[in-house]
Amino acid sequence: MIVEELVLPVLMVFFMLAAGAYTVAVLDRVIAGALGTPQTGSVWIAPLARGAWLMTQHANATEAPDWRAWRLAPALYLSLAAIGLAVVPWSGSLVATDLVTSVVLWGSVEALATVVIFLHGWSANALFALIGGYRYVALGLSYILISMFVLIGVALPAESLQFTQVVASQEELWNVIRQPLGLPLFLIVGLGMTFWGPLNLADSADLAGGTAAEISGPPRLVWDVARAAMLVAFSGVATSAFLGGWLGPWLPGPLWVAIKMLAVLLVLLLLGRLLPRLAPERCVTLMWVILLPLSFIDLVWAGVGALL
Amino acid sequence: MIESMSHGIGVDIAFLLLATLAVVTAWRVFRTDSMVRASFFLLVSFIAVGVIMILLAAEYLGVAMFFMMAVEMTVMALFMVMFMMNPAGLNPMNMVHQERISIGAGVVSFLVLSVMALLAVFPDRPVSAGLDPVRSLGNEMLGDSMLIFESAGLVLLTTMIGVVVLSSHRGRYGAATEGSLPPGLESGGDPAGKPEEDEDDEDGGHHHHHH
Amino acid sequence: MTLTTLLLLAAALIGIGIYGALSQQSFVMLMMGLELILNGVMLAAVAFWAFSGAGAPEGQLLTIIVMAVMAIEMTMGFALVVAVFRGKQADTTESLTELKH
Amino acid sequence: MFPVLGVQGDKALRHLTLSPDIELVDSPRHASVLLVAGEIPADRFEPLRRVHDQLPYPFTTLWFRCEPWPHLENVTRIDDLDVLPAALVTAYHELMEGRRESSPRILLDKPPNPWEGAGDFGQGGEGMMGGVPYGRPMAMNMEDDIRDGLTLDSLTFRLGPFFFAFPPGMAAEITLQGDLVQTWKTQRAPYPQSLDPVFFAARKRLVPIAALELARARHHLYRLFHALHLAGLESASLSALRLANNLSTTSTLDGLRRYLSRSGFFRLAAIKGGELGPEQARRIGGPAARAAGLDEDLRSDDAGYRRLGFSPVCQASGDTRARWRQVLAEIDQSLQLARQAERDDVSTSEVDRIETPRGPWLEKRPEDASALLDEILPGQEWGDALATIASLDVAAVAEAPLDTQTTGESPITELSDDEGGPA
Repeated sequence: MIVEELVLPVLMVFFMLAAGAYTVAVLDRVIAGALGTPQTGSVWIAPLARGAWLMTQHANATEAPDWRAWRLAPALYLSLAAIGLAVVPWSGSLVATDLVTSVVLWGSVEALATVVIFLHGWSANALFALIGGYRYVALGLSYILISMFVLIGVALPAESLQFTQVVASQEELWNVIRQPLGLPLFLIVGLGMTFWGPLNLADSADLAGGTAAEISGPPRLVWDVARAAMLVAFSGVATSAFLGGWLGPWLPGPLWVAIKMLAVLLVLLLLGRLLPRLAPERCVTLMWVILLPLSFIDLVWAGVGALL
Repeated sequence: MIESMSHGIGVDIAFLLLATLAVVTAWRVFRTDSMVRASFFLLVSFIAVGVIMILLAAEYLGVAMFFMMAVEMTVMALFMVMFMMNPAGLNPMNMVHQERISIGAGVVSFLVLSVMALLAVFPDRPVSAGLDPVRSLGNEMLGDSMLIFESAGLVLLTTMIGVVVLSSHRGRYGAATEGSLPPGLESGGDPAGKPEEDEDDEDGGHHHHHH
Repeated sequence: MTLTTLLLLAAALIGIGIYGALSQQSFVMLMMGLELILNGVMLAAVAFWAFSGAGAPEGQLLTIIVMAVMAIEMTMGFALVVAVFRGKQADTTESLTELKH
Repeated sequence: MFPVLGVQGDKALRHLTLSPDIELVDSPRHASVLLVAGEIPADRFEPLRRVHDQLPYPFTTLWFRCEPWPHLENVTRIDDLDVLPAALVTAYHELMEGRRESSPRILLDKPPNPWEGAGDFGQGGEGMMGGVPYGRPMAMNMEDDIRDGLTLDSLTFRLGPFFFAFPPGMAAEITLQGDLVQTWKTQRAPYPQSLDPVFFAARKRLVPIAALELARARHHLYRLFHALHLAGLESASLSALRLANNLSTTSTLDGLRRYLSRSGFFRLAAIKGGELGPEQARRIGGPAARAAGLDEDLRSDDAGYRRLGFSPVCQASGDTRARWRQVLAEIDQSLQLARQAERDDVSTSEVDRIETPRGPWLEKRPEDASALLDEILPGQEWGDALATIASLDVAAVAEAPLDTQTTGESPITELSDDEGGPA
């Protein structure tokens, strides 16, 4: 019993973490290469070589950092990504944790991510890292709100806060069609909370790497892996909430989930490479003035749909 | 108080660990030099309590605790960085008053409450196995207790409006602090932490608090 | 994990919270004490709900209301801190000796 | 897969950007090899030492056209740009395989100011807040705030001269409130930049307009490359660089321009603000002045240009966005002029009135205008401020042209770094 309830889900989550992070690294390299970044070597080997390089490098020190928080933050972010991956259902029964409130649990992963990212930036006791942390806090709240409204929208037709139920409720019609505003809004939130591409304001180039500006060696490896894994977890949640999860003809359910997750990842990574980084101030305005009201509309739409 | 909920030894171990974590981090909140660290210690305490709630089958409340407190404590930490002179705890500091009385009050309240917990007899009516706590909570909130729930919502809305008014830079008749002269910490002194007047290199002209 | 142990834990949290709320000079730290008291209250409420209330939904509702109260307490607290800081550049209780400025 | 933190002549930087084996990074913490490219003036040794010590172990340094410090053992000096990428790769491999010792730290690892536990609670000073931890001011810097009236969390720091987003050699002392620049003091002017030799030739004799205009377009494209890297548009910045390297009279800007407008560079990216008044614009001159609506271009006085029907293009608003529109327009115009001039074989007709890409060169070369940043940056968000710096060509023009062969006074520049404390 303990094997079934504890060991198997944990193994499953570890496998998803490793495979997911590797997939993101490979995909991102392929996209960058296609868009003209000069590269040598195989895209399959390169992420591993980079990992090996970071493992050889020493973790550095800054002046008087908050050591515990600084070293813990990447690991915490990784565990948040693991929690996110754990709630993604691969089929009606194949899911690491089938908590009845898994939708809310994902919401709290997003909220706790804000804490961890701020902690990562703040604890380095360095300038750019701190500004990166500040920036994420300013934006994180709006991401959480938008994501909450959008996810309540998908919970309504399912009459449940459980992802397996949410997927099951899409048997007739996927939520991406039933609630057309939901997925685009949720994808923007995804870019935001993994601070990827155009919404990479916490670890941005103008801050020489932001919260990650001062880390090297193994902590940097963990941080990079955690960011990639969070992107995978996010795409898993998007798949379950909007793209019908394991539902699909011919192929077995888990394969459908993998295909849909890959599609979501591809869209996110492409957006990340094609768009310029948003100005933080404009980003806050966009979130609160445009996207948040849109998520209200989405919720009302979902509510009316659930009543009819 | 007989164990009637079916849980194994694993749950008890988990509870013990979480309880220790909750109390230790709660204590560290007031014993750390860094105020940012203090707010995150408080967050850990809340999360431990949230997990205990999940162990008690209150799945919605436990998870709600995570995200509510995560957001609250982030804001808290941010305010710490904004208002405190020593958010990072690089200096030791000790900003307490009436400490003896406070310790006394804390200990006394703990003792009184513990005695009540130990001596009072509470009915033993555990949650029945068939109950779906999330569904029952939802039906309650939007059923019999809707008035209470909606009132809470209304109060929250009122709070939001009040808070925006209170913290806004500009009042109806101009800047909130226009024309007022803040008193010093001691009578006649400068307000806390104001820079020395003779610092010429500051971009002068804006010291409306002073003149 | 029995009702008694849960209530003892709640009592410990409330005790620490009372100490904090009474002893801290800084407004924000003081609020942390209040939050900790409410933390203990919520835990006690859920414990009663689980062991003595036969799963009556009002028990959970009470916890939700306490959470709302916490949110209100914190937002009002911070708004007042901001307002006071604007007026007096003060962030500790000692620097407020009168109610107007 | 090669992280390199380069300190370098911008020529070397651009060369390495296109090398597939080398990854340039923006923070010294992310690098394994420190490249010092170009001569470093003695007054920048101290910051360089700090950058050197910020690289995580194991790391090594490579000196490109610059004399290594004698007390560093086992350092390599490279003078040939073509062998530089290979040398970097070799150094990295030797380092990773343990065949090369890591460089030692140069500075002592101790806080600049030991903190003494004075005061009632060991808080370091008088009263509750007298302490100065590690010689840094407490986060209680009560300067008046320019945004929300809460005079709270301002943060004062020095940045440069090796920060990647600054013009090479520039250093500044900045006060930030959150993300907002509150004060800006440029402490060190950027190194004078070297222009293409053709502009110097044009001061001595009449030169073909085609060559002059291609050099001008190339100069602007190089600046666009830096700005796009900063804006996070990596692939666009690379295509700007490739366009610049292969520039000929048949090149067009259409592809890049289309990509920029589609990706939303002008609408989404942090390029708001940075307006120059007419007086400020005149102090910088060149495209920045024309972007502010000043109709001044020495090329209008040149008979050769008049034959080609030249008239200056201008923008009205004078902000960062207008400057980039102006730069794009001028690149287009230069390519157009180069095409016409090549076909008709037109040469310049003036030697003492040359419009360089940096600004007008009458009696004197365009001079350093970095002090101007102190006036325009306060009030901007950090991202906008860096974009404004990238859009302004403030460095003076050096007295020698961009050297092609010798080690002489090459453009000294570098990439990277914040000044954190010694690691």
